[in-house]
Amino acid sequence: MEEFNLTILFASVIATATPILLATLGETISEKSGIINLSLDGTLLLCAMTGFVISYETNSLILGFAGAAVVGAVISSIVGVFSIYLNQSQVAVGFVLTLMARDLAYFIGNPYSRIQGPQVAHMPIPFLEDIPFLGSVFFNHNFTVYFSMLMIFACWWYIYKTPYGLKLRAVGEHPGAAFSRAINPRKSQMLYVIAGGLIIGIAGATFSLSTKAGWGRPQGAEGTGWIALALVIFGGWNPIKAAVGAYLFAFLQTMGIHFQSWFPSVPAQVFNMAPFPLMIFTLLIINFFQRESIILLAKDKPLLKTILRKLDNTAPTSLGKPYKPDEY
Amino acid sequence: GDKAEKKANKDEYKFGLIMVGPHNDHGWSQAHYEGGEYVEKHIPGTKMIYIDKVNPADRPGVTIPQIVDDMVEKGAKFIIANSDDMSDGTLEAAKQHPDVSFIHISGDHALTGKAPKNLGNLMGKMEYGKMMAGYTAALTSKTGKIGFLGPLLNDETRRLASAAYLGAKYAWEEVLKKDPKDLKFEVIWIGFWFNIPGVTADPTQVTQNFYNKGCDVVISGIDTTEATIVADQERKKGKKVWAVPYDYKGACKGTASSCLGVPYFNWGPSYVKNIKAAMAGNLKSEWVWAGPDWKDINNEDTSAVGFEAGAALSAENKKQLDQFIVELGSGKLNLFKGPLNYQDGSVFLKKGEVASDKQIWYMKQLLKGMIGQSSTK
Amino acid sequence: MTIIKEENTTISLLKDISLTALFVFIFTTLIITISGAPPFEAYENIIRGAFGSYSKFGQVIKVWIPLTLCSCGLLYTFKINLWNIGIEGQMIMGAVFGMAAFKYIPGTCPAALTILIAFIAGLTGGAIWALFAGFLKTFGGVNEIFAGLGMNFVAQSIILWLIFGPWKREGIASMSGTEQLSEPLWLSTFTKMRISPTAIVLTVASILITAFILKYTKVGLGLKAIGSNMQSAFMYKLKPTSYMLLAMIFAGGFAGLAGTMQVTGVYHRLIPTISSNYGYLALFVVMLANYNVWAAPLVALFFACLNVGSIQLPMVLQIDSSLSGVIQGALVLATLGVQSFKTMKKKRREYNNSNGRV
Amino acid sequence: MWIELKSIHKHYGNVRANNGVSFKVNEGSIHAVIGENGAGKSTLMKVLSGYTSRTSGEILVDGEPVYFKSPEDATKIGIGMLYQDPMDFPQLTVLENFMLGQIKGFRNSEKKFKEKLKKYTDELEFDLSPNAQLKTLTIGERQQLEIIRLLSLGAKVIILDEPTTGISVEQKDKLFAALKRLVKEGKSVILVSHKIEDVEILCDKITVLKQGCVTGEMEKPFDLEKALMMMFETESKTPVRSKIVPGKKHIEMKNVSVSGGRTGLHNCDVTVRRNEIIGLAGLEGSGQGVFLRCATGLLKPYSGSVSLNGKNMTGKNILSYQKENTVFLPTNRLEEGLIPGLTIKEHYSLRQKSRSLFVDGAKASSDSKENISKYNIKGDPRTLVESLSGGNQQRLLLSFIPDDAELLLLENPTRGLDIGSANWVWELLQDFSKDNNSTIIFTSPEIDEILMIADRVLVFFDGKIIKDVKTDDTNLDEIGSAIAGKV
Ligand SMILES: Nc1ncnc2c1ncn2[C@@H]1O[C@H](COP(=O)(O)OP(=O)(O)OP(=O)(O)O)[C@@H](O)[C@H]1O
Ligand SMILES: Nc1ncnc2c1ncn2[C@@H]1O[C@H](COP(=O)(O)OP(=O)(O)OP(=O)(O)O)[C@@H](O)[C@H]1O
Ligand SMILES: [Mg+2]
Ligand SMILES: [Mg+2]
Repeated sequence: MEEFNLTILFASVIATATPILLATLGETISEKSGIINLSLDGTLLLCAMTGFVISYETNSLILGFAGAAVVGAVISSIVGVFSIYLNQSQVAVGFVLTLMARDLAYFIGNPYSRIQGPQVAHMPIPFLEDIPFLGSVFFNHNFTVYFSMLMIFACWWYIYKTPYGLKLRAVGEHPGAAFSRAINPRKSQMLYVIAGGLIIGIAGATFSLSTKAGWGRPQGAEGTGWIALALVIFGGWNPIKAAVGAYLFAFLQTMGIHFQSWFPSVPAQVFNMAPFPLMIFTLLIINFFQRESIILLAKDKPLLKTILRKLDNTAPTSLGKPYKPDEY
Repeated sequence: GDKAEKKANKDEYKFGLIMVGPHNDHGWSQAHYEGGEYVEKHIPGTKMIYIDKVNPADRPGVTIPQIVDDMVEKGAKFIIANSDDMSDGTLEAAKQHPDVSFIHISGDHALTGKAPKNLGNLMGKMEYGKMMAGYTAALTSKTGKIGFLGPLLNDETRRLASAAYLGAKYAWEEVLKKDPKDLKFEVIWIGFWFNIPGVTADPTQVTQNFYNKGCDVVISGIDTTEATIVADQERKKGKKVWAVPYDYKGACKGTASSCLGVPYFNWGPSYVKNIKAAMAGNLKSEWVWAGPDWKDINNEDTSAVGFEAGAALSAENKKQLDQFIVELGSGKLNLFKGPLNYQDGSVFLKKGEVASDKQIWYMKQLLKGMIGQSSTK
Repeated sequence: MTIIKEENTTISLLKDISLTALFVFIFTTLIITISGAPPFEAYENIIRGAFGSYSKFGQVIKVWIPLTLCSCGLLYTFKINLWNIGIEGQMIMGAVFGMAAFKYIPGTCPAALTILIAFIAGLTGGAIWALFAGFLKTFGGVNEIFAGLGMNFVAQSIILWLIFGPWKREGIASMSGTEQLSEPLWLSTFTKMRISPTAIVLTVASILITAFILKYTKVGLGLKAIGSNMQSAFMYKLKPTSYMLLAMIFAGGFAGLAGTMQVTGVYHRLIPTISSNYGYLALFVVMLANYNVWAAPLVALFFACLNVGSIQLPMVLQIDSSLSGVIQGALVLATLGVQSFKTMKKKRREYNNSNGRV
Repeated sequence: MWIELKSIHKHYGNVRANNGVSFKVNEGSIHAVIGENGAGKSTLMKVLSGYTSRTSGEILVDGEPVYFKSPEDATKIGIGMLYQDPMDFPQLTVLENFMLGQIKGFRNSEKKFKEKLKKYTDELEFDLSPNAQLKTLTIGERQQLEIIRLLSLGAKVIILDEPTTGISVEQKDKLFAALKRLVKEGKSVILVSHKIEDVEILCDKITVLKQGCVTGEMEKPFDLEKALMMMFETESKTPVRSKIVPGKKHIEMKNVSVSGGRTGLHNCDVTVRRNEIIGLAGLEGSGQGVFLRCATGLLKPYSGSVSLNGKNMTGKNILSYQKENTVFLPTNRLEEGLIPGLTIKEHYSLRQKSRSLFVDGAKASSDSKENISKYNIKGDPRTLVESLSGGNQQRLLLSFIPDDAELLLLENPTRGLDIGSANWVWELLQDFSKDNNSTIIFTSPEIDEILMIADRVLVFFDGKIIKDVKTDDTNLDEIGSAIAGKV
């Protein structure tokens, strides 16, 4: 019965990847400015809940998405304020928030669980959807999917092609030096953490209003945040590579169901774990290739050098390190 | 005022309901919850205490004996545990509280003799409901590909999946007279009664996968409503697909366009019977398998299981279904009748042999002709 | 002079605690009100749910045990400045190893001995799992947070695979777990509270051992030294790598012990969610206890009360029990906030003072 | 544009980095600010460039008082700074580094800036490729880029903080040529330096800082001896050098290259014999620190070999070196030697040799009391080390030298000690060396101290040993010019 329809397979990969892709992009922006927003997993859930509840109560999807985005921004701004202005460990605060936001979502969302609510409507793009193969894979979805695909390029363009993006990268690399160049590192870090939070919020609402429509405990979005965090690393803090990671993950996940019939002894959910060993492996590689001896070895070997450059997934230099202005 | 209230409380007969899922899951647990409400309505002076989401994912660290202790402290004299998952815990708690009556739903301690005197078992004969589900699915299906969204693997789930298959097979071969080879009935197990992210396979994705593979009807065997929600979404995309949810009479609500109908449990009457017996002090440790009231399977005061036809079921097929129900009820038609083989080819029922209750209850494999895992080897 | 200073710190500690509590109280009251439930009744129910009867308090102790064990483990890693987020996975692997012992030790072996071996196995399992993360950190340069997080998910997959695969019940594949242990392999319990004296003794011993090691041995001092300034370690012939691995072994060992305890003392089988999030919660506990060995069990007790008491919320008030998690999170967050404000104030004061002297 | 500083104070907690500094910088001149390490030069410049806010005092630009909240404000007025610690972005490209701080808005104006960059590089005869990643450039090239960037921002006063550390002689010449050209155009330059030679070639006026205060000013022509006096207060110390007969080979380095520090260490070939006392001279960060860390096993060479007492130690870790009775005392006491957060007693507990698992509290107490009195440390066993004064931290560190030490590697051992204490320390060390037949290798920023104590001097420049000479065969001038790269 396993006849494969590649069109359908890829289309469903694109569709399922949407929220995780958005979350990955949001986190990438935040981390690009140097702040690890570890609250991702809980924030996604809280935003999924907010999005659903608001849309349900107001019957407006737009308000739902907007509300979720605001909540995402609020949570990430807590991470921001604590780590940027109050000198607390980003990790500690993010971690506390991730558990707390999750519980808050369950608590507040309790009365809304398992009820039918509004959903984002299917919206094939006229003409484009008729292109063979590509049309069904890319242009036969709902708005959130198009939005997420757009966001990949928007983020990439913003980060690498605009002056603002240059400043963003500068802050993540060396906030002190950025300060000497007319950039206020604290303000921009705050700004980008919040911007990331907005996108994460939309990712959350995408879960409850489209990908896994509805609210409940569990919603189904649980754990996605951690995966997104892994994907940011896997993608080397580059939106396009991160997107590739997200799609790869969605592919693995979709395939997981087929794997059940191919490898009956392995439970399907084991395949959900794939990003984590990949993340650890990526980090090992990053570190390995930054070793002095390796760099020296590659010095006059152009091939090895290019490989190294391709694998070079260096994190923003000041990622996770608090920036302290030179005074108090 | 306070004292009077307390006094009134004292006269109340409290019974506790422990549910595995949310009490508003539009599925298994909600059916129980409404059964409890039915008791409150029909036996004056009874009061339900309930706790839902009792499973290790939702309430980590919480055990059945612990909850029972608490309910007994709150005055419960009768406890219903509604999941197969609670089997060990209920047994443990029943031994700890010999003066409280227990009903473990879907279990078999009373059948195997493990149960103490105060513990009984209750289940509905859902295999009939599932036959109807399979029957409508096959009648409606254009492609002949039917997906069964299975929960975890055990005797009960194998029994229900097989029953659905038998219903579908009957419709396909005997009613539609189509080629048996064209009927493809596949089961995928997610690992639990409902989705636990990261632990079970995701039912939303499994359902989508069914539809992507060309199935046009998905029969849900799990406690929650993902199948109908996905079916509805696919319909909005223009796909002609249907779903059959499970457990709860109101499960079709909101997804009318895709819902063919729902086989459901009606726990109220059985609860009333048991609690009344317990109040009178003559509840026995019995293993009860309550069937439908064939006169009217949807009679809420008499029938333990029913099938509520959905809006997406065509009038013509609905008529066929009614006919099918009549035949089942009259005993003219028995789908658990040989020759039937297990999936691995071994004989389940010899030609002409009719399965006993016990044979059906302890279903060791899926049936030949079904696609999917039979057991985890 | 020192005495005055100490008095001051006690008073200011009390001030901080009440300020934190006030924040959290206002916040949770607000949240409960938003959810439409009466806040004070909710609080009352939580308290009653934790202390209302022997069996309820026994339940609190049952939660307190793994929470405290994990906290003990985390004290070592925090001491050396490692964020052992992998504690959750370490607890899972402890449970898996413990269960393996129960499964494969023949029934002819005396129950007490089997249980002892299971505990040792669990401890080893947790420690091995922690060592993986430790090696990734020390030799692979992978941040312990990401290493630990990754290992958690891997552990989760392993336990799922076992429960759905090789260790499944006869004919059944359900996340509800493996076959139950035979009753002699359960930790025996006091009847009324249903808590196991063995478990309590082990936990109290763990606290005392941890306090002793951290306070009076070179290991404790070494952990503290490296945690405070790794760069100077060579002056004292301390090997940061070895100490980090040692801290991980301790953390994993205690977590593994907690995992086995859940198997033999609480669930009597292996379930996928055997760790019950206690590892993560223990991170909260230790942060809130300000990394103090004596405060940690108290905070753990408080958290256990919240966890157990909150089950009353759905039963009595029909609101979700996750309120306890919200309160716990808010507490830690508020504590961090109050701390920051204090250091900022102190710095400002110093700054002003030094200005004044110009 | 001329600038006047009036009574500038900058305090970091207890530290008074600048303690009332006043002087004036004329238009179209090159003004030098010199002083020893920690004199407060960088702090003052950061105040002037708006990077750091001042505690008190006034800055006048063309007679108008100004207040800078950030470097941006200073740039607007026309003050730009090249920082001592590189303030650029190694991961970004040359062009991106150039653009940062100049660009605004959404428009991608790479082309415009590429042209601008080219204009300036041509003008100053620099050679920078816009698309190269900055981390592939040398320190000198990175400085060139910074200077260009400042000019492009319209800087009229350019502050250079130690620009000549770590760059080659050609690059230095290029830099100086460029600076002279700029001054001709009417711009002013403030040059912060250790190197009196550089200052002599380039500058019109010198201000000397010491301990946060101005201790002297001087106009061309300079009396360098006097300037050095103002910097270091070289009072004559009692010469205590004792004649020692070198013994067997103690430590030997063959063609060793190590990375680390500002410059790393390149192709180092040295043999040190037992009983020798060797002084390492050189500007801070010229490779001496790396040499010591390599000799004690803290840094591992990527090429070459190290042997101790004839044993090959290449690639071994510090513990193996310690087994060979090597002791290293670093100069960053609180970062690399002591452990903030621990008390004096805990430090002695940590150093206990016994194999016992338990801390011997009584012994630690008596150890600390004994050493506190022997080394004259102002504190008690319960004092946290970070609250000791710098000098006392140094004494504590010195007290850690074990009795059986054979090879003492001391980085700036008298840093922060007054002269009396310094002499006392040297007496102690020399006695120790005599009694134990041990070798001492030490660094010092003060040539005098080296000439006074050491039997042999190694001069480091840009990560290389450029001079290796017996003290008897050399003099202050020779070493001084070697330090500046002239052999
Ligand atoms: N951010 C800071 N916080 C605390 N103290 C500081 C800070 N920056 C500098 N100091 C202290 O101020 C003093 C002056 O330092 P500064 O960097 O200005 O010296 P310098 O003259 O530039 O020395 P060098 O020649 O080594 O560069 C030193 O004692 C230093 O420790
Ligand atoms: N962080 C601190 N906490 C408490 N006390 C401190 C701290 N730093 C310095 N002190 C105290 O302040 C006083 C002055 O310290 P400082 O380091 O300025 O001394 P100093 O004059 O430089 O002495 P030395 O010549 O030994 O370096 C000392 O008594 C020291 O104990
Ligand atoms: Mg300086
Ligand atoms: Mg000092």
